[in-house]
Amino acid sequence: MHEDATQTSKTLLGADELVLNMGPQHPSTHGVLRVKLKLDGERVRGTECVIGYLHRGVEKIAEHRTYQQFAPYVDRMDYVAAVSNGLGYCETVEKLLSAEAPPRARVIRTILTELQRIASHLLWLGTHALDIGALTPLFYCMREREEILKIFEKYCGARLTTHAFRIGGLQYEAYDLFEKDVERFCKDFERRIQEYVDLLTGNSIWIGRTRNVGVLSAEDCIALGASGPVLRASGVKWDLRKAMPYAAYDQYQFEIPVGTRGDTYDRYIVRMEEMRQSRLICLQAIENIPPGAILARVGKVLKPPPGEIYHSIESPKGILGYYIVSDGTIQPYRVRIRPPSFVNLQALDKMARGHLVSDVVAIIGTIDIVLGEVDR
Amino acid sequence: MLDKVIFFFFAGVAILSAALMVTRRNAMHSAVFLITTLLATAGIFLQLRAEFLFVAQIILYVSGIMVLFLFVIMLVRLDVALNQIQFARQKWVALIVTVTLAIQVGILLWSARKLPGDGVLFSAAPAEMLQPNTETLANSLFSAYLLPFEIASVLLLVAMVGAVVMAKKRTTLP
Amino acid sequence: MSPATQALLEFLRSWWVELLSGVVIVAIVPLVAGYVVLVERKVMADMQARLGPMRVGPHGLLQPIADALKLLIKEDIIPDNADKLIFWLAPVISMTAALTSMGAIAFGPSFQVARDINVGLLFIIGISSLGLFGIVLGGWASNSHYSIMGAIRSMAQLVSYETAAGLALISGLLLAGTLRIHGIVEAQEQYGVWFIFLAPIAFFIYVVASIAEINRAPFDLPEADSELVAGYMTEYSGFRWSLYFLGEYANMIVVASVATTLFLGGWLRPFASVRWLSWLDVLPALVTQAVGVYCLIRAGKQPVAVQTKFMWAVALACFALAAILAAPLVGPFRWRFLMRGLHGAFWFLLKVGAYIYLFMWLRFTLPRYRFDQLMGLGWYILIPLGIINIFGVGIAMILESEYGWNRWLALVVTTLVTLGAAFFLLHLNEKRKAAASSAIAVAKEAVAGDIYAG
Amino acid sequence: MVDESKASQSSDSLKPDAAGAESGPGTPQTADAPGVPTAKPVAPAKPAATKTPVPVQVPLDNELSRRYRERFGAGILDALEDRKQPYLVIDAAKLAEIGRYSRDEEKFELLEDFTAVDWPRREKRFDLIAILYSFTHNTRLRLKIPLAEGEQAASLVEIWPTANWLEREIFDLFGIVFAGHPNLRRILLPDEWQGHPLRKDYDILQQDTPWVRENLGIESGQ
Repeated sequence: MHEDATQTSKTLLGADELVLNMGPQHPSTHGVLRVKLKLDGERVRGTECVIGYLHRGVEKIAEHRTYQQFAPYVDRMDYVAAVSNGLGYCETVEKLLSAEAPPRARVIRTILTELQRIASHLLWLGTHALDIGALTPLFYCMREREEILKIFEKYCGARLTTHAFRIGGLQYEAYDLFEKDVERFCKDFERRIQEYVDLLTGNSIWIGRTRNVGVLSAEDCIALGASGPVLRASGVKWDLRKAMPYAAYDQYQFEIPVGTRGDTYDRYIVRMEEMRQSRLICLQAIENIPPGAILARVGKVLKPPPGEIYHSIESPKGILGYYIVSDGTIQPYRVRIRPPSFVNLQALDKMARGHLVSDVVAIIGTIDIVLGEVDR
Repeated sequence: MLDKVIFFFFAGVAILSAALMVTRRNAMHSAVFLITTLLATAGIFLQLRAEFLFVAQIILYVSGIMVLFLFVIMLVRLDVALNQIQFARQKWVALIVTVTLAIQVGILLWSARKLPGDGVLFSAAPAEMLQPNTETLANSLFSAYLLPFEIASVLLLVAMVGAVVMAKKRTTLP
Repeated sequence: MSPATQALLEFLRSWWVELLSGVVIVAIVPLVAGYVVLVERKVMADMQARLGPMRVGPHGLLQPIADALKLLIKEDIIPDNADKLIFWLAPVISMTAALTSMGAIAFGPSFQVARDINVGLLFIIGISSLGLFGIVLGGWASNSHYSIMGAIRSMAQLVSYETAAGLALISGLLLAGTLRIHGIVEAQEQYGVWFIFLAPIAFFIYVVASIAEINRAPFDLPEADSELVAGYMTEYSGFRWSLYFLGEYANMIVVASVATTLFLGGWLRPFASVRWLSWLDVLPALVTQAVGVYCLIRAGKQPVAVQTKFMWAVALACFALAAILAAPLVGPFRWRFLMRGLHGAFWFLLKVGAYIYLFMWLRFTLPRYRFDQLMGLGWYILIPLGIINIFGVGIAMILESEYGWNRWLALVVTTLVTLGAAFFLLHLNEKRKAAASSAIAVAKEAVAGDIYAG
Repeated sequence: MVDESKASQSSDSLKPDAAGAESGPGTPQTADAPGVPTAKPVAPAKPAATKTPVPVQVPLDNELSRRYRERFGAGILDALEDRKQPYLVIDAAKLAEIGRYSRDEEKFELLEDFTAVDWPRREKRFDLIAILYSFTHNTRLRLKIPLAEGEQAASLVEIWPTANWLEREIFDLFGIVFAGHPNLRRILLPDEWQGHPLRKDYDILQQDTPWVRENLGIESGQ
């Protein structure tokens, strides 16, 4: 059943199989992922992921920090979507405390999280296109992402690991021109996204490289736990923002884009459409940001009553879940983070078999992993 | 004089690298020396003012056939070949062939009473004054030697079809 | 005087021009290649909404020199298990082949690099194809999986696409009737039209095949940086690496020159035979002058005094060039050879530049092909199309010479037929691709038993 | 700052089913593993919450739990609800059976997460936590499987392939062995690493110093 990729012959090309070690220093393994490829010529016969190069023991650290102290750590997991990580964590602890953030805070959280989703997808698009050999989209994507990061910077002073939210709401009130900035970005973005469409969507090389590559059926996705755009590209119309609304998502109209074939091209289309939907959510949200407090009264020292909670949100990569056990002290007894990248990465083997080495690169890109989150 | 120098230079390189090609244990090194031999031969063609043959030698032999050689060498297991006895039992046959060849060449040289390289006088004729040998070659191939040429083509075609048929059997996907 | 010395002197007397041009090639081409790299980075930056190199010299004009220095003083690493001899030899082969093949190129009627040999075009193609050995041997000698995969890819790719390029060239040569570089351009002068208009499909095939031949995106699979790290160059560093790099850019100039010579009218001015468009002769001087003026305008905006001075120098050089280019048009310098020589070189280089710009444009726009797609494109489309096109051009020529057809009519008819064939081939290819993807599905089914390994 | 306030008196409401030896979750590790040095002194127990906590764990008695109880009887040790999130405490011996039933009959198609919690002072030291999600009913269910030290759990890979890496992670960080797992090796830590970091008796500063010396060529990772 299980085949160990390392057991094959080590000769250069004499044997039928060649083991190619991809990473951890490789341009397109998106960090320190290491994949051992078992090849027949250039055709992939099996893969084995070696991960953990970025393991920092976040879950262990959590047991030795107070609830508030741990909040910045989650930003370092999926470091291209720090805001989403923070949202998940803060909401989970709020649930553990049986508290709730005030409406104003929830709306601002939603806006920032959706902007973060766009930023994360933009980075994904740029690097994914780069993996497939299109150099230019990366810079266009970075240009737009920069606008989002500027909004973050103006809001909380940080660009990447923002720590934008606090348990119970927000620490900072939205700055004066916040709505204006978001609106301007959203207005521009419609035009910008058309540029990526022009460069890629109809490009026959792009279609040739992504169509029927890394196909995952809906059953496979669910069995392998793959979530997020990967799941939706396989045709499952399911999104936690709709299924179990959190933050202020229940107030807004948006569509869940789905694919039909579950291949790399569908995942591309789904993510592109998700960016458009996120933009629509942002536009709806800035229309009406309710006035009021931004921080619920949760106290300075958080001592949640003993018990446990599981809460998950739809991060840009998929289901981002937090399972927190409290023993009634100021420190969590156990924090378990369900990382979408980690679980989605499991599907790599299934997706890559039978394809060529070039496709492996495309498939790693299309799963959209962030190694900080895979390894934690 | 210069022609002689050039000829002996290329001939020396060709013979030396041919000898090295035979004696190298590493197949890749042998291939490199074979390439050198072929290039040196091409150089002799150039010295004889056979520019077309020179280019044909380079395009066909060096960058066509030798590339396929390298392809094969890369795909086989060199370590196995290294452990095998290099000079097999044909030692005596090889010696006889070599001696015969040497005698033939000797007779040829003796009967012509000319050293190699003396064939063409040195002259720096501009290209326009030389008879363009592309046309000459084409004319002789398509008139005097038409039949051998066509026979060779048919043979090659047969070989090609045969190769395709043989390869086709094994191209089912894993 | 001994006969040997005499022969040497005689040799030097008749071949000094060629020897000198050899030295010039070795001395100048690296510099030119360096600046082509700079231009490429600038073009890339322009297409990607950024500035590109700006630090070394005004607008990064000295960047290539800084890069070359950096590469020269970098640590030279040879992997332990590499085959030292071949590892050392490979980049040299690559660069030598590229530089040697430049010898037969004519940059203008009076700027023949070496001698105008009567197999000129074949010589260029033959010698430049030797560069493949540099790639293959380098990839093999590095003893790394990435390198050897790059080498194998490169080998398969070059063998396929050289065939396609050769077939494309043959249709051009049919029209020219000679392999001599000068003869080819003169033939286009006599026809009164560039061969690109007589054999457009051949030109298209040559463009695609030449990109593949010099391993540039979207066909840069041998070095596909996102898959094979750097392919055959993975283990190379420092100066050896720069030799490969140099070879690649020299090759780029070579294929662009070949395309220019055979399809774009070489050093002929656009509409060379149209009398009333003679005013186009003013363009070379005007263009260089405009560049000079731009440099002057920018000079004042440079942040550092040295850079301002450098800008002034560039502007002055441009004006001097403009004056030289304008000289044949006015007064006492109206000599035909000056006109042909200078302006020919200008137009030739302009066309080569445009061709290279096309390469860059494609590189920054298109994603990379996959290996099987690349091979499919070569063997299922370009090569059959090339063969059909040769027939087409040949038939058109026969129709013209034997049956007295109008040349344009004959060519249009055969080109249309070839185009039809092209669409048919594309259609076949689509079908084949569909079959191949279902084969992958079958292959995946076959291994479905152990999908959860790893 | 204070890490020592882990002792608490809140255990019973949290986990009524656990065998009686439990004095409180997360009681400092010295009690269990006296040999392991701890970085922090053990503080005496002090009140965890100033306000009287509302009972957040209530017995669960709904259709779902009744169906499970009917089907598996003693296999379901308890059914509870914590902050409106239901969970079942089940017998480790019945894990595979209940898993299959949950997926096929109750339509919990997705194993959203699979993890463990270490309670060193309990008789059954570990809790395996399986978080199930049903696309059909849009509900979640937690399965909690108490497991003693050295006891093996049945692997869920056959039922939910996604459990593959999740179980490897649990094995890696807690040292729980899953019987029938196709490839039970460490996943986040190096294969030769000694110790299981997420156990409570593994100090936060602790590391496999010989491994670090040998493989990284440095004295210590800190």
